[in-house]
Amino acid sequence: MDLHFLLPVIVLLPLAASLTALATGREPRLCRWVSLTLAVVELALVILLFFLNLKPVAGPTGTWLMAVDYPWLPGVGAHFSLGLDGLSLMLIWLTAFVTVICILASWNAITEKVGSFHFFLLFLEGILMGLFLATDLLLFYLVWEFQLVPMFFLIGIWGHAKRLYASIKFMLFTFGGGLFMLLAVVALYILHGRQTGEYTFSLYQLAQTPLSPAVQGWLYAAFLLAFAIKIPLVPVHTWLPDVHTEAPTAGSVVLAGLLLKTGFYALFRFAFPLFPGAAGASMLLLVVLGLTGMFYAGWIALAQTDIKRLVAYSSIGHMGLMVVALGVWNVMTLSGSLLQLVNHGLSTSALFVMVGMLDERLDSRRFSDMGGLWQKMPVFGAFFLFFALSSLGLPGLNNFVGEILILIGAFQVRPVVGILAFVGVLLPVIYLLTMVQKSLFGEARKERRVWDVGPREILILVALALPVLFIGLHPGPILRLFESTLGHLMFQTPLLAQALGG
Amino acid sequence: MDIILLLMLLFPLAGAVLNAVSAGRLPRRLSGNVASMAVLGSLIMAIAGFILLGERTLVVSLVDWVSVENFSASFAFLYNPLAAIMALMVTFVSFLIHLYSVSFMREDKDYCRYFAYLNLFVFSMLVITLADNLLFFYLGWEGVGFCSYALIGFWYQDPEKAAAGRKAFVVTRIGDVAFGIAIALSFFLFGSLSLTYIYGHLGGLTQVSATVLGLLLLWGAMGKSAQLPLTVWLPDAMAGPTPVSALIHAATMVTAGAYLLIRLFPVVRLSPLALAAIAGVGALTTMYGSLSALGQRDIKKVLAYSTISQVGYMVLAVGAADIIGSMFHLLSHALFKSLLFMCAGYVIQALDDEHDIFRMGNLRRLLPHIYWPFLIGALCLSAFPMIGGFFSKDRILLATFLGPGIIYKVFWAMALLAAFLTPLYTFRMFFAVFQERPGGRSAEEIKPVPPFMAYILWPLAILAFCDGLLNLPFGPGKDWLARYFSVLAGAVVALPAPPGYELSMSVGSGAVILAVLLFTYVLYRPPGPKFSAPRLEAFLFEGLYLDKLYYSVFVVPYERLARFWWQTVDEGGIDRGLDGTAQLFAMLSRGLGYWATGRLSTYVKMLLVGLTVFFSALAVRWYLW
Amino acid sequence: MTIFGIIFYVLAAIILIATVLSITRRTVMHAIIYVVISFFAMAVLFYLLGAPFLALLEVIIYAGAIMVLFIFIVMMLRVEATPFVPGQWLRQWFPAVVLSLISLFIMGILIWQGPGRDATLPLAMAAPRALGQFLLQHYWLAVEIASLLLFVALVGAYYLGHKGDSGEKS
Amino acid sequence: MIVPYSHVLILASIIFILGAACAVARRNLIMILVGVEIMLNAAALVFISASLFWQKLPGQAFVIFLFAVAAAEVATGLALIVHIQRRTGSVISDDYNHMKG
Repeated sequence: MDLHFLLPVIVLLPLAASLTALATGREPRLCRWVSLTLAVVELALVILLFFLNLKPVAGPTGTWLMAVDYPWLPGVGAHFSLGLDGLSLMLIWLTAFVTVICILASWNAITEKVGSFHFFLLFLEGILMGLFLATDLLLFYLVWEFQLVPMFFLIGIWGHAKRLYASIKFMLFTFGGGLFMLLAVVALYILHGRQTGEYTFSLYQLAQTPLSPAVQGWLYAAFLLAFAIKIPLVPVHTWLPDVHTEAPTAGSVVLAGLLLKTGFYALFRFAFPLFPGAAGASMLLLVVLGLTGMFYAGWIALAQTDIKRLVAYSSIGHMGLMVVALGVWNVMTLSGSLLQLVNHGLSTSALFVMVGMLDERLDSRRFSDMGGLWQKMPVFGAFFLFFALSSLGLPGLNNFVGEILILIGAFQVRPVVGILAFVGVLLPVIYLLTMVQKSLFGEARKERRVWDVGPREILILVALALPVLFIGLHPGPILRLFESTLGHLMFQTPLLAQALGG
Repeated sequence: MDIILLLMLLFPLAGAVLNAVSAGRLPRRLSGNVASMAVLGSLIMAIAGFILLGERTLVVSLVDWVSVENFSASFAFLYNPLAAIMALMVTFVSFLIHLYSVSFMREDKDYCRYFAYLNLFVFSMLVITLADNLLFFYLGWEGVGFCSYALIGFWYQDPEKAAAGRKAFVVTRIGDVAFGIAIALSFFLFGSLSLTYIYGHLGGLTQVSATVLGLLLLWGAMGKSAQLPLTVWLPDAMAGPTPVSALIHAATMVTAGAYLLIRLFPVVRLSPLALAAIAGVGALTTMYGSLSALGQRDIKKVLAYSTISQVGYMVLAVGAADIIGSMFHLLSHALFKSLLFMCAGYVIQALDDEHDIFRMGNLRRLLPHIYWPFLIGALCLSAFPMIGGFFSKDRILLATFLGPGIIYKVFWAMALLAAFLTPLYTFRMFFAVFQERPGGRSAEEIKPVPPFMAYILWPLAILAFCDGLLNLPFGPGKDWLARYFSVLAGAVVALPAPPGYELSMSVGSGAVILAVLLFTYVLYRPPGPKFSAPRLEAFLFEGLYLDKLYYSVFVVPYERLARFWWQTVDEGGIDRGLDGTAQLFAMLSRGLGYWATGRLSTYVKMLLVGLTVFFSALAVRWYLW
Repeated sequence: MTIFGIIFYVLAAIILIATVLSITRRTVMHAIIYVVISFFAMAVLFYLLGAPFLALLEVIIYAGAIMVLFIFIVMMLRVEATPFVPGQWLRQWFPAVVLSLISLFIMGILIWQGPGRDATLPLAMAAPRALGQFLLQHYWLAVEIASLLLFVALVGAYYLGHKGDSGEKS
Repeated sequence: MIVPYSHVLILASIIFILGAACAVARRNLIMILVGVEIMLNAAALVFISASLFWQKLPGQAFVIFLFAVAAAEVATGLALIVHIQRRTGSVISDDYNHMKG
């Protein structure tokens, strides 16, 4: 049976769902239920892909588990082409999953403009699905910039006090980076067209363009800038804490769980295969930036007084480790970092969801307003501790598997980097335990009435906890999924293998 | 056999999960019983395994855990005599402590959480005990670390107790960094993390690699075993419930460091330098612990520092290449120290949470149930001749004395001094607590404590008392433990001492210990201490100011720098800089905005200018190009 | 030079003179009258260049409808003559003249160097019928769009005028 | 035979430039609109002469559209002028600068 139509369906279903949400916006209850149902259907579709037992097949757009390719703008040679491999599969699963979580988490928190809220959320889901599946550079650029629009509104409309500043900062930073990428995309398109006479945006074909080192360097730098802002790498990270602090819960969850992943994903999926020489030359830079981010953000996180800012800085630190893994470049670190993409998406989403729950109860995210919460909300406390432990890399939980693969892998190739990274993963222990202590432990405050998590919230938390445990204890199936991706990337792009393999 | 090992692990895990998911709704009696029965199940499995195993070595691989390319870590067990004995000890002590806990926590509301953590701890400890794969080992290693964190901070309402838990986790984690690096290095050197594989492929190991690996393992062991310089967390860890201190911070987790070194002894022994470093750390810690214990007033802290000191002996023994002695001492220490802690817990509850030994007294009369178990424990700890820790400590001292080079003699002297200090601080505490003296407690001040809590100590007390039977240096059961362990690589059944050495040393140290006991009695006999040296006492009380030193050298600068990075560098520097770039563009746009006068005439003029430029461009393109 | 050539140059002179006069008048009404004259001459020129139908339209629409509309507005608004202020006059005209001369110069170059510089125009006439047929055969859609445009303009003009009325009253 | 093609073009460009100069130099909105009309006429002249030169009808067809556009433009433009005059009482372009951002 030919199931390739599933890919466009997966991209288009959320877009259709978003319109439905908009249409039912006048009836908030209906709108929530409809959105939730459609998001769950989308999740089910994605999960279905796991059970199809797909095998890599070579096609005109490269080797994918599943691919479609429709002409889109014939005039410029752009195609609507999607390709699925292990990495995309995990990431679209994460996207669908996190969207469901977001809808559930905003069930009571969002009371105004419910229709538009779900519209933007589901629209963003569709855009991200496209982003993680696109194999055409123009399509990719389009969704890359388009993801900002719903995010901008999610922050700008449903955010906290300084939301306007935050949303504009977010827009300026990420859009600014994106423009450089557009320049590079166009330049690459023209260069390829001049050399081969065939004007195309296909990733597969563009990756075979021979480029002089200088040109490659410039184009790669433009890509790297765009992606580094999104990841975010120190020193272009400062938008993230501000944006997280002002964003609504769902916004933070999507931002940390999915949007940050797009930067890393794009670096891995596009920048490296397109400019292997320059990427190979940038390895040291990536390692240094990643390590700096780990230590710098991990250190700063300790001093935070706002719990959401702390989690935001922890994201920067975690992404730093993944970039280190990319810079070290061997199969172990890469598998680890790809797994970390998913892990970080789960753990940090969970932490942001829980911070959102606290915000609903306390109307504050400052540590000075917390303390002793375990006494009044023990179930919440247990889950909070659980996800904090997952985030700090306790063995048996998801983050550990990714981290240890990166660390051991890094040590095999560059022992110094490995040792530094080992020291670096100590920092999350310090600040996350401090976070747990400042919020949950201590004497309970009398003046506030807080209540423990309800059934809906427990559902969210259990749904997040199960994959955390699963990946922690049995990561095998997922790591096997990545094998095809890594094989594809490292050995099917001869230029990349040449530049990096030796 | 697989199923036995699997069940041994799964019982406590199931107990933990059951207690955890009940979210506190399990009835009190059921919760405690489930937890205890789970550990009892493990104990039965451990006994069954011990009997079935004999002197064989079994490797059982269950299922792959993490596997990428040629890296692979699986849930695999290495069940050999060492693991069998350790598992026996862990499950036995844990079982008794679980039973004790049911009574001890009889009034606490959070019993479910308590038993969930406790069962999880037993699971993790058994993972450490049995694991064949270093990564699996690490899972247990971090698991016990987490349980220790959670249980130290169990009474989280008190911020200081919660902070003590955090401190314990962070400090031990500093050690774990080195252990992690050691795991990475092992994979680099051997291409596998399986202990059995490593044992079999030691041939190509260079001296330098072995030394580095040994030192990393030592550093890792330091964290868990509270060896110098990472001792500081253990005294604070006494914030936890007393059964926890008995189980985690006396019998099992703190000895995991020594167990790690014993487990990896085949690697460590290849490097004399690493061995000497291990021995040095052990000897110094032994001294440090005994000295600090002398100055304590808190009954649990006396025991904590004593634990530091005793674990120092185990590490010293590994350094002296005598893993049998180390293991022997580990076992006896587990018995008598958990006994002492549980006695202390009884006393503390009876006196309504009083910790200060100098505000106790008269308890021999008031708490007769606990007097004898406590005395047995104290005698064992003091290495009273022929009972308890006497034989194991003697063996360690002898092994150290026989070590190569003058440096081991120095270590020996330090360990000997510590051995003589042990009865001093033990009985200083004992007399203060139990002897009749003015200002002591009276019968009205005693709260009722279930006598069960004292009865349950007797099995431990008897075993601790007779512990020497395991490895008597003479008689019918001579060197039983040593012979049982003889299959282990690097195990020396009988120390190569010249004849007479052993005997004379035992007699000598036994005599000195008796003398010290007498001296202690004279010194601390009622009505109280015969001398006081406040400054010395303060120095010892603060644990040689090590904790304060770390606080001001590491903790304070770390926190200050965190604020500095954040406020000055990140927000003041980088963010301001990036905002400045944005402002530059804003200025540029204002400059252009000067021309946007809003006047129609300006715009029309601009149109004409544009037209002119357009035509010019056209002309240039056509005729000049 | 044929008679047609002479007629062309005469018409050109009339157009230029009328236009120059019109754009320099300070009284708007005068300016519009001159423009009308220029448009009449232009209509004749169109006829000369073989577009009788367009010449007719020029007279009807431009000189007739549009310029009359201008006159209406000028009368309605009672626009006064622009006062002469030397400084302002200079500031307005100086850039205009300079830019115009530059543009003209460049356009001159373009025309001079362009193809068909010396080719003379043939004498021919496009029958209005042919033009109509051609228009509706090839450009019927554009014609419809143009009509739509006119309609929109009508609505827009009505709306603006109406809105202004009510805005003033309220 | 009438005149060289270039002469017509020169004439058209002069008219065009005169219109442009009018639009630029005058400050009266009505006169600016008149300038635009003159420019449109110049364009129409170019179309017609080109149509004659190439002997092709589309040039003339375009002039018709040009007229339509001019008519529409004048209608809305004048309506706007009326509107503005009512609101501000002036038809001098520099008297208001609401378009400043």
